[in-house]
Amino acid sequence: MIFKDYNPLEKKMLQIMDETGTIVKPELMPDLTDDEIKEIYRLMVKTRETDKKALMYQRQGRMLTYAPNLGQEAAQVASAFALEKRDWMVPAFRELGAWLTRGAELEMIYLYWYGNEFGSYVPEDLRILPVSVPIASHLQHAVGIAWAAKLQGKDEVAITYFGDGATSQGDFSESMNWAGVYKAPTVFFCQNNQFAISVPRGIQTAAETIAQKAIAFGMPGIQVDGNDIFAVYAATKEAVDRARRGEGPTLIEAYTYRLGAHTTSDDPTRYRSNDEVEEWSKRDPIDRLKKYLLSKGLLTEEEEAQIVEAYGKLAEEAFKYVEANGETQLEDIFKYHYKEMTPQLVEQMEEYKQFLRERGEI
Amino acid sequence: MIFKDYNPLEKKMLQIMDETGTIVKPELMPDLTDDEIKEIYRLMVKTRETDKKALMYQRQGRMLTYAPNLGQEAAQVASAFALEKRDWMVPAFRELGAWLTRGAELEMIYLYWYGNEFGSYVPEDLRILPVSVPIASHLQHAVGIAWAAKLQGKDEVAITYFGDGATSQGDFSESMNWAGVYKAPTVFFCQNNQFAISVPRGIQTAAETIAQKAIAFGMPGIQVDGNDIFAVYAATKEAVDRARRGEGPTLIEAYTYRLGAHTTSDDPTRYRSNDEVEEWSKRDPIDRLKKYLLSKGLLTEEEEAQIVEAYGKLAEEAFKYVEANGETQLEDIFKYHYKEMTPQLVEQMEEYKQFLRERGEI
Amino acid sequence: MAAINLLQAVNEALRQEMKRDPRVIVFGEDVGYEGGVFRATVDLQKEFGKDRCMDSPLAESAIVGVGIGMAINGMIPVVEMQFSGFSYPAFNQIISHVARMRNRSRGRYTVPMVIRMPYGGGIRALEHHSESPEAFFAHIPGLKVVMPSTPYDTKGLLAAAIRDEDPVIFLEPKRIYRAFKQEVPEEDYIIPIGKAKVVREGTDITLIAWGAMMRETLKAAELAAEKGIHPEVIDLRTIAPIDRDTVIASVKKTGRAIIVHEAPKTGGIGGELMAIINEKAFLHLEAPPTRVTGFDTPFPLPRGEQHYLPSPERILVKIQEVVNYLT
Amino acid sequence: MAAINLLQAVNEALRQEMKRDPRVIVFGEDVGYEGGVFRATVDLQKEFGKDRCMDSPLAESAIVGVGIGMAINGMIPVVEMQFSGFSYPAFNQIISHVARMRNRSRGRYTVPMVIRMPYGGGIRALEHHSESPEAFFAHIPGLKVVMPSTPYDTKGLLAAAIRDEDPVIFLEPKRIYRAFKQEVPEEDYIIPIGKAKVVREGTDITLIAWGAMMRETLKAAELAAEKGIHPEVIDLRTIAPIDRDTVIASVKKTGRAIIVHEAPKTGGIGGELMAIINEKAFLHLEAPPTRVTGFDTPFPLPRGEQHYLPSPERILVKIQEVVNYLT
Ligand SMILES: Cc1ncc(C[n+]2csc(CCOP(=O)(O)OP(=O)(O)O)c2C)c(N)n1
Ligand SMILES: Cc1ncc(C[n+]2csc(CCOP(=O)(O)OP(=O)(O)O)c2C)c(N)n1
Ligand SMILES: [Mg+2]
Ligand SMILES: [Mg+2]
Repeated sequence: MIFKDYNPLEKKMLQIMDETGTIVKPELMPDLTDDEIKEIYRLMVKTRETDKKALMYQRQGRMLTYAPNLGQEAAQVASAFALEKRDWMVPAFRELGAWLTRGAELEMIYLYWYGNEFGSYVPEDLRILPVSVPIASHLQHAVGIAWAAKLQGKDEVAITYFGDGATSQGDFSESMNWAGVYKAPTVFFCQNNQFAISVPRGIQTAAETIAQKAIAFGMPGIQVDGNDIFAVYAATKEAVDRARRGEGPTLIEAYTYRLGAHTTSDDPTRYRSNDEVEEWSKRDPIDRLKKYLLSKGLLTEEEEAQIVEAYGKLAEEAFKYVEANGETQLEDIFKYHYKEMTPQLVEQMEEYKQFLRERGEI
Repeated sequence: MIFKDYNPLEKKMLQIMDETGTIVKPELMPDLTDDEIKEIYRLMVKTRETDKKALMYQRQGRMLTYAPNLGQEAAQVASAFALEKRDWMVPAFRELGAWLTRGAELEMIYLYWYGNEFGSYVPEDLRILPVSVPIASHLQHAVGIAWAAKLQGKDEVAITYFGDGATSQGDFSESMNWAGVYKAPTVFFCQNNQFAISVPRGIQTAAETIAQKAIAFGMPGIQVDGNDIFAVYAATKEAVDRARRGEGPTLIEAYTYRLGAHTTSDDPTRYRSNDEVEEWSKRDPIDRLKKYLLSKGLLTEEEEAQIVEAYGKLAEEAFKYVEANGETQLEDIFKYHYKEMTPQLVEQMEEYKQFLRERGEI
Repeated sequence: MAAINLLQAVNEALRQEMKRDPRVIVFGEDVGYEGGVFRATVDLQKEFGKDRCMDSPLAESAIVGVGIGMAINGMIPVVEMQFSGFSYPAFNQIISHVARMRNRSRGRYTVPMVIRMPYGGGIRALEHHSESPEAFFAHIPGLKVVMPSTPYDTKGLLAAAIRDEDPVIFLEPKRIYRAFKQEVPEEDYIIPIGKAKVVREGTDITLIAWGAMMRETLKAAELAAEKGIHPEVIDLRTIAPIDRDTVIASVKKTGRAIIVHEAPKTGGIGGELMAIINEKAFLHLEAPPTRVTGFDTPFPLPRGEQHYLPSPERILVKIQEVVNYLT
Repeated sequence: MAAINLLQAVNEALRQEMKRDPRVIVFGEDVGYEGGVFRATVDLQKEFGKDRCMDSPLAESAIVGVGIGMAINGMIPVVEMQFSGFSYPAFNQIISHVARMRNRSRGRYTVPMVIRMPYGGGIRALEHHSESPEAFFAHIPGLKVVMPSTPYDTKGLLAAAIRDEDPVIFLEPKRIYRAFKQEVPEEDYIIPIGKAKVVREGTDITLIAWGAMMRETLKAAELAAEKGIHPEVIDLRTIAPIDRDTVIASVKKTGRAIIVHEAPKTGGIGGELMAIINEKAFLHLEAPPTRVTGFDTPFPLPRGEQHYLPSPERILVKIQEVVNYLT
């Protein structure tokens, strides 16, 4: 229903809660209990606090490169919240919030950014693919997962996350197109955070919205206020439901902003103004939800402080674990390429171990 | 103007002359003199006759693989006719009509299909790129040519030809998207001939039209009756003019049908019905224009017969030349990879020549 | 046992594996309704339905990329690149994901997928239709690369590839798709990946080839035999990982080696084999290992291709050169 | 003469060539306004304007493909792949068009283009950021492949690449972008493509390396010298076409050779060099040429990368092995 009323060509963007935390479209308010809304809030705070800690560890030289989430918590948490456990998530690399929402352990996530492949060893009961670095390439995998589910009669939907920059890649179009043809139950979730590293959204495409790209592939597309959990959730839920009903894929553009750096290697002051960043800070997705919760009496300032503190502690514990257990074991470099190591790999590993042994290093 | 009135999302297809050769939209009739219309007719007949001969030579085992044009003459000739000499054409592999319209010699074209690289040695005064086989990859080149023209302040437009199948490739979207961003003066001319080898248009995309894909890239798109030279010419001319004025690229979908085989290696009876082919034969683009010309007194049956015969002869002469001159010279295999041959290539060539010399073969 | 050609062997292996395992699914450009431009998948859609064998949109990166997702979600995709020269748009998916998903996820996600592609020249085809890209794939850790040369091997190797839990690039010698027939068991069987085969025993020199070049190489061996030189001929069958044991055992015996391939010389698998021979059998060498290959040029259009492809005669000249080295 | 690092040398060569020739144009992801994620193109947009140095949409196939068109229409595009591991989406454009346009059109259309990319490991980076793909490009006829190892060479080789009328893949050793400075002439100069350089003379063994591995190799040579072994060290500089003369002359002198590269062993350039040495200097060999390389695995994430990269110590052990071969 929403999709019909929010045609991107008419420049309509779905917003349910405005920047003051006021519900401006009560008739579109999704079916979320107060507990669920509170849970979304908690996950957003968890995302923010653990994100902050990761940045801090990185600055201390203890974590490696890291891609911060600041500002995108609503887009990630509220969208992932619309999935069922049996559904699949196919992330890019900036989806801490979505990972946490789906139940991933912080240890694993930190381990990845710490620089150890075991950080991508997703437990069997979680349907999340590893971080995917080559931009837009993973969208194809989401379509394959979704299509395979459909062909096997499994009731599973795949959601895939990507940025505004990703929409310029051939793989974006190929995968959307394929999903359209075969009605693969896929949700294409674009976090338009206005930048691909230093390149502003206007250089990625002449289309006025990213949502309208859906038209090229015969599927619905919608632009939503990416800092409004209700808009994000409502659109994602509708897309997931459509997919589940066999009606095919949807493109969602979550209009948001990356408040932090692209990654810890990046200095955003080089390419954008503080004014712009401040402007967007005022639309902070967590502040907005907090205002809503406060006004509804669902949260107090003290409770907030407690939540923040608890997640800070959690992050510290998790990182402590990672620092204690994060070194790569030599054999692991060789062991996982094939079901069984090839003779070449065995030889290379043995030769290298021999080298280390002779030097007394193992 | 036309683009505004023919929104593909409203399922509007531009037709100016209907199947009986009657002008149904006189107000949109393009500015073509009778002589020019006649010239278009001649080029279409030239295309058909030389296409037929190529097929015949192929069946006799004298020509190699060949990709026939039958049914697509209007789309090709009328679109290429809208270009100026200084403009560029970036073809796929089924553009005999467009090549001839731009003034390419039949000898060169036949030489290509005869299997000799010199068939792609386009004379300096023609701005046509060689046949490009990897589907959709050449669209990127058209954008580069157009953008370079713009950056250098040269008044040149690039048109690129491709099929319905090509629209599924990443390169299609990437190039359209880029052209949109940098307003490269490019005309994307899709001959939707309903098939990509055996795969029908419906499996390429869920979009109802190919024209609407333009929306994803922030440019106008229009669907035209590809068997109506006036519709094709009018839309292409408008697109070329727009590009020239600096207003950016356009996507044109010429709705047509491949009446022949995909290539001479293909047997289309395997995947489509004779009824469908017959249905489309009735919309033959040459017949249609002929009716128009006859009704206007611009052509007689005798004159037509003469034209047909003359082009048949031309084809015979051209092929005679090719058969006499078409063998690849050994050194040419090595000579053109680099400005100067690498020592490796010199050695390989010399070693091979030595081999031939010892056997008395050279 | 029926006599079938190499193309029929492909078709038979696909059919038997689809029957054996419902997870096996076949797709690619034109492979569904039409049964493939070479007819390798003919009748599979009829037999197994549109959900087991289907036409894809024209997009190689998607064919592979979507296949990855399907593999992760429980299926065994056997996809076709219409020609190996059209696999390059899928290169990123192959190198960045097909080959790495298992390692990236430390075994949590695997890609038991087969990417079939007709390869090689000699069929008087248009540009890009005659490529031999095995060296690219062999340099990508995480893949296996298989190139059969006979109907019998094709059937057994393709079945093995489909059952393999790792991704396999399966390069089919299109030039000999229909060149000859061979008795092939009707029941299914496996030829292990990673094992080369000595197809002709000899003592004087080792010839190593694969795929379509086996015929040229075997002919060259015969010509040599007529001249009193007795080559041992190895069909490599698997290009990655290379069966070094078989190669080395033979070279240790003969002391001489020639590698034959269609691909351009520089950076081809010939160099890798020469390196392996150096590393493992240097002291047995009586002459430098060498190679007969395509030139360092793209494959010429048909009016030039006869020059490009290694011929039995070119191989023979090289055999004589190597055998007469320093004598 | 000012002392500059390798990254500054890239920037300086770009600036001087852009000044010299108005046809030179620079683009890629983030190269415009920001000046590149490594700052290789910094200030070029400021100096030459938005029409000479610009940001592209995020699409490598387009960056290369559009570049081809620009080259055909009179410009000299110097494009950047942000990391060599992200060049794979452009693989089809590179192999099918960049490398072939001249040959396809028998010289009518040429692609005088440079594709720059930072390559290699050792920078504690995320997946795909540490690749050494030179072997792929070297196996593509029609390309030249250049890999500099010093600021001085970088400036001269990049200028040569830009002036070259053929396409050049220019792989920059990002690990040493800022590792050291070197006196480099302020005026422009050229170092010819296709010429290797003997950077250390020696008699006992030839070490061949390029790019970032030069430092490890030179250190290994020093360590060896301390032990009384005197390696000759060659900086290959151009990977395609390989300067066989310099390599062969050295090996003929020393009788021994080791090739060092970061890329996976199988199918790497090491094998090709070993093959060349066999074909051209076999009788001079006192031991089999061999190689010290990355493993046949993708580049590990940072907590494992120290194991992967050839180190001076690993090279030294191999030197001793080769020098002591059979003695
Ligand atoms: C194929 C490829 N090219 C380049 C890169 C380098 N890179 C990493 S992130 C990025 C920008 C991505 O922008 P966007 O898709 O908007 O996502 P965001 O970073 O904003 O979340 C680039 C260019 C890459 N990872 N993959
Ligand atoms: C990258 C690539 N993949 C596959 C092919 C094989 N192929 C040649 S033509 C063709 C179909 C093209 O269909 P379309 O774009 O509609 O053009 P048409 O043949 O109808 O003119 C295919 C799949 C190719 N040439 N390039
Ligand atoms: Mg972004
Ligand atoms: Mg078509």
